[in-house]
Amino acid sequence: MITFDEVVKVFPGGSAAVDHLSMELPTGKITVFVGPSGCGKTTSLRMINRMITPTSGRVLIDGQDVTAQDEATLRRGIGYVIQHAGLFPHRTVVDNVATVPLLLGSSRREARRAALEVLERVGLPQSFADRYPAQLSGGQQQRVGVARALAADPPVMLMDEPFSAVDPVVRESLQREFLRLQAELGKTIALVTHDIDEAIKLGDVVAVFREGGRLAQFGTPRELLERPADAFVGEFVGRDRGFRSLSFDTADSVPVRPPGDAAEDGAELVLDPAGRPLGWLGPAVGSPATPVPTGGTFSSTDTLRAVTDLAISSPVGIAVRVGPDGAVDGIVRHHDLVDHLASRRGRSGAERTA
Amino acid sequence: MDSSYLFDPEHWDPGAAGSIPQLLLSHLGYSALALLFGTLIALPVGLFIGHTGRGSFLAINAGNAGRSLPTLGLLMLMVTLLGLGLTPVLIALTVLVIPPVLTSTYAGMRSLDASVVDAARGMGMRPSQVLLRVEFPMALPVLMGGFRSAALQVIATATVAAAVGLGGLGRLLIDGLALNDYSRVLAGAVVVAALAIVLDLLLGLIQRSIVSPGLTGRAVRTRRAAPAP
Amino acid sequence: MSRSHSAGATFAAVTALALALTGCGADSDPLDDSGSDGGSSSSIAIGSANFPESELLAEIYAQALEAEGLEVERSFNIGARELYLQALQDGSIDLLPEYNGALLSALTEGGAPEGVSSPDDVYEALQDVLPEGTEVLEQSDAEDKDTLTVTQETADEYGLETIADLVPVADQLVIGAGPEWAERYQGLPGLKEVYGLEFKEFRPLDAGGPLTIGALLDGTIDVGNVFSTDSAIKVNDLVVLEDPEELYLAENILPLIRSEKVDETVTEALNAVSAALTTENLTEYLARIQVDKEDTATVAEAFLSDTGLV
Amino acid sequence: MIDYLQRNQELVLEALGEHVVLALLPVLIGIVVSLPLGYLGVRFPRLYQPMVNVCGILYSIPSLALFVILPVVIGTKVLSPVNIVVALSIYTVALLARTVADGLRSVDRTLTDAATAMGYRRIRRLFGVELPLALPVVLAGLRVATVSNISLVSVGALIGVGGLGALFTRGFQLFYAEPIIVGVLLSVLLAGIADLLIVLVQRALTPWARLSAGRV
Repeated sequence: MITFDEVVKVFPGGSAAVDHLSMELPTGKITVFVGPSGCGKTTSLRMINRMITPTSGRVLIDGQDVTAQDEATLRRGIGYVIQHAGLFPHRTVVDNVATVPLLLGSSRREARRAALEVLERVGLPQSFADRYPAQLSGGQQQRVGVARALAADPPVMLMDEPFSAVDPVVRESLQREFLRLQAELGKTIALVTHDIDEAIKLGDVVAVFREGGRLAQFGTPRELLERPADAFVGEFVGRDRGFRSLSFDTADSVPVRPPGDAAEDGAELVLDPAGRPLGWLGPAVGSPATPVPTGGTFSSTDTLRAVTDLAISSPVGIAVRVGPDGAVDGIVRHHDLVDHLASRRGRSGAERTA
Repeated sequence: MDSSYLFDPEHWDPGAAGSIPQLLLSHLGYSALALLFGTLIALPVGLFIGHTGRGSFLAINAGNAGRSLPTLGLLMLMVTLLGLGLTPVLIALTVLVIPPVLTSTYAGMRSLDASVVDAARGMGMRPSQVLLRVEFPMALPVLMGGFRSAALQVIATATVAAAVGLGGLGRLLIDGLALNDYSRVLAGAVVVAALAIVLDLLLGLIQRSIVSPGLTGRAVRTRRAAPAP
Repeated sequence: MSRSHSAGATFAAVTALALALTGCGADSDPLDDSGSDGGSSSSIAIGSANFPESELLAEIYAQALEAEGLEVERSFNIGARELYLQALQDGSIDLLPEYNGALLSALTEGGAPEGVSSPDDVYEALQDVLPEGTEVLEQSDAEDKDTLTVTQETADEYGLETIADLVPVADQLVIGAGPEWAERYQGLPGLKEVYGLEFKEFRPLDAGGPLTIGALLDGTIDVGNVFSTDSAIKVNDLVVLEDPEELYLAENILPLIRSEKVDETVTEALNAVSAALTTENLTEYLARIQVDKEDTATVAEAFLSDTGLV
Repeated sequence: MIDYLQRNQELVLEALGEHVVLALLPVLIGIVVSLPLGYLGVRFPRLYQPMVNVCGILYSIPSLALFVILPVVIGTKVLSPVNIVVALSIYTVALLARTVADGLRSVDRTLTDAATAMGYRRIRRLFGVELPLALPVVLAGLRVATVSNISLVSVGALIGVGGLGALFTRGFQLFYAEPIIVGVLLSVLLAGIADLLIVLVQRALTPWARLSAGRV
């Protein structure tokens, strides 16, 4: 657990960068610091490994003040990942990753073995080990950056905008990879981003910062989306937060009807011999000669957001559910979905008052 | 250290033969001529190579090759081959000027943003217009850097003229040496170093006035310094 | 093996190579001047002034001493007398060829004492003024005087035969010599005191070297300080002005040496050289260097073998 | 010229050997002195500008003057080669100290920051990260210093210690071009070889630098 206790940081000649910050980052979880630029989130992150010293207040890791330790020793026990990865251009990939084990006194051979293992873990082939960073793509460099932070197996990791320098497609895959790794490793992670979507996607807990280095809200992504603490957080989280909060429920509670009920809407679902959907026919789609594609299907493990999206984008306003074998096992009409969402809202309102 | 020679007013009488002002003047004369000839040779060549990209190997290596020529040897060789007088000194010093000016002209031209040159051509400028109105002004900061270092080098090196019987501030060094008069040698060293510093400051001012503020960042700074409306 | 490790190895190898390079040529290691440090070593450091004759004489001394099995170091081309005398006194060099009259003038305030002019007078007078810790060995018959020299045309134009003839025309003439002439007694101050000569201009050039000869020939200067043994006099048909007032004393060549280096072997070897040297043979061998561009060491070797010294 | 070389082989080789030592020893001394100086200029940014100015002044002192004045300042003997070595070391430092500082300053802040965050202490970071990354800049400066030193040594011939410069004064006194040509050519050749060696060292020490040149 990482504890911020009334932490204040005032830079020389400037206003407060961090203003009486108190929070606890849970062990084994990802805590995301998010907020507009200049709100003190990076400053707060860098106070954890003493890259910045607080003006007042304390930062504790597992109850121990970070200032109690020698700073270099402290930092060797904390993984650090930054934007653009910050790889050493003069060292090969494997030597980059072996950096901290070597600092910790491992032999060269051990450090390199550890490095090769962790490279494999982040999904980089052995053949990359002897390349120089300049020979890698941005996404690959970022993976090496993560590998370098993990090499000495630190319990705590700090990540400063780790995925913001790569293009959206690569970012998506890096984020997925990162969550998979975290599920395996269970590190205590503090991650800074300015991207609220990334915060909601990656964070177990999110700390929203506001200008002047004050904490606006500290809670789970769901709490943030459904119950923003104030107008600032609501604005920051965005207007479609209601829709995005649907990601937190799965589709298994949605009322499903048999496929034949589509006739009520003037549509007929055409199936192939294996029972997989081919498309829609009937007056609802203008009675074409060939079936109009459904535009996608969902299964009961998908999110409520996915179902809603399907229903809205379907040519007939109906989402199609399939079983594990891909055969259609039911449909969701959008009227039914709206009713379901309304009743869900009532439930979460009750939870709030409870 | 004895600085009596330097501060003896007798040695500063501009009318007296061999006085410091006279030596200073001839020193400046040799240096200025060498800089003029060197630049007249190196600048067009550098612009041509930079503009066309042909012969870049020459321009890149001219710097170190030029530095490796021992000026004293070159000078003595020229005197041996051509006889006494100003010509051998000017040749040796001009050879000293060419490499830094050539290399920096080339480097200045190469450092240009290709898209700007492209835009200039796209707007319909002729090659000569591109060279004189776009490339040259933009290359000026780097070029001036090379010219300044050439000037410093020439000022310090023009002292060898005295080794072959000519004047200039080297006279103080050579005569001081022959007479075992350290005070005189010191005076020579101080005046040469001071001359180099003053000249560099002067060239710095000239550079400020001829290089567009848009290239130096001064414009940006002034704007930022102005209070917000 | 890792890349950075092998890079480190390369660096180490290069450093080692550089050190090896700087260590090579150990016998001429320029940083090892211990040989001349207060006579702690048996090696004798021989210096010379910066003109060919001085270098030739120094080389002859060097080879003569080497023939006796002594170790010598050569530190030639030092510069003018003012500079090399300091080098002798601070122990940088132990021995060099000198000219008795010029040395006497240099060591005596206001020029050589009155009435001293013959070689023996000069030698005698020299004993009283030599810097502490130095001495001169026997002097040779060979003489190389400072002279005032003009071209044949100048001599004809102004009717010049002696230095005294310069007096009425000096204010139209430019004189050239080594820079040290500006202050040395045997330079301009002596010319003014003894002959009342004041030239139009003094051009600092070199001590009877190529600058002076060149300037004399191309008319940059009218009167030049040339050494009497210089082959250029003969080659260019120059006129040496006589010195009736004997401003330029006897200039017999002799070895000036730090006393601590003097022993029987050294004395015998150098005295033998002095005995063999004459103005004629010196001029002849010097011409082999100046005119035929022979190497100094070769000419010195030839001198020693021709005179039967080695 | 070949003829001259054959007749004077020993003399020329000796001059060459002396030239190498007189030129390269100052380079080694210069490296050793400028590294800490350059580092100080970066570690204490207030020192940087004064350091650059002092270096500029030192560099504008004519070499001959420095050769002659040094004995008075440091108490060496007039003819001591130490004077040449010290003078050239001063020039080397004047050039390299600034280069080292500029090289270290050119290192991307995020990299030094990343190193600190991984737990590097200052000195280890300097040798492990900053210096290697500054190497291309530093070696470029070293090339300039080495080549200039090799050409400057010959000025020492005016006071009797000048390696190949002795061939210049000798040829000059006799009005004889051959030794001067030999001296100039050997000096240029020596500079060329030294320059090439440094380039080779640079290629061996900084394999990554060539890669990043192609990086956008």
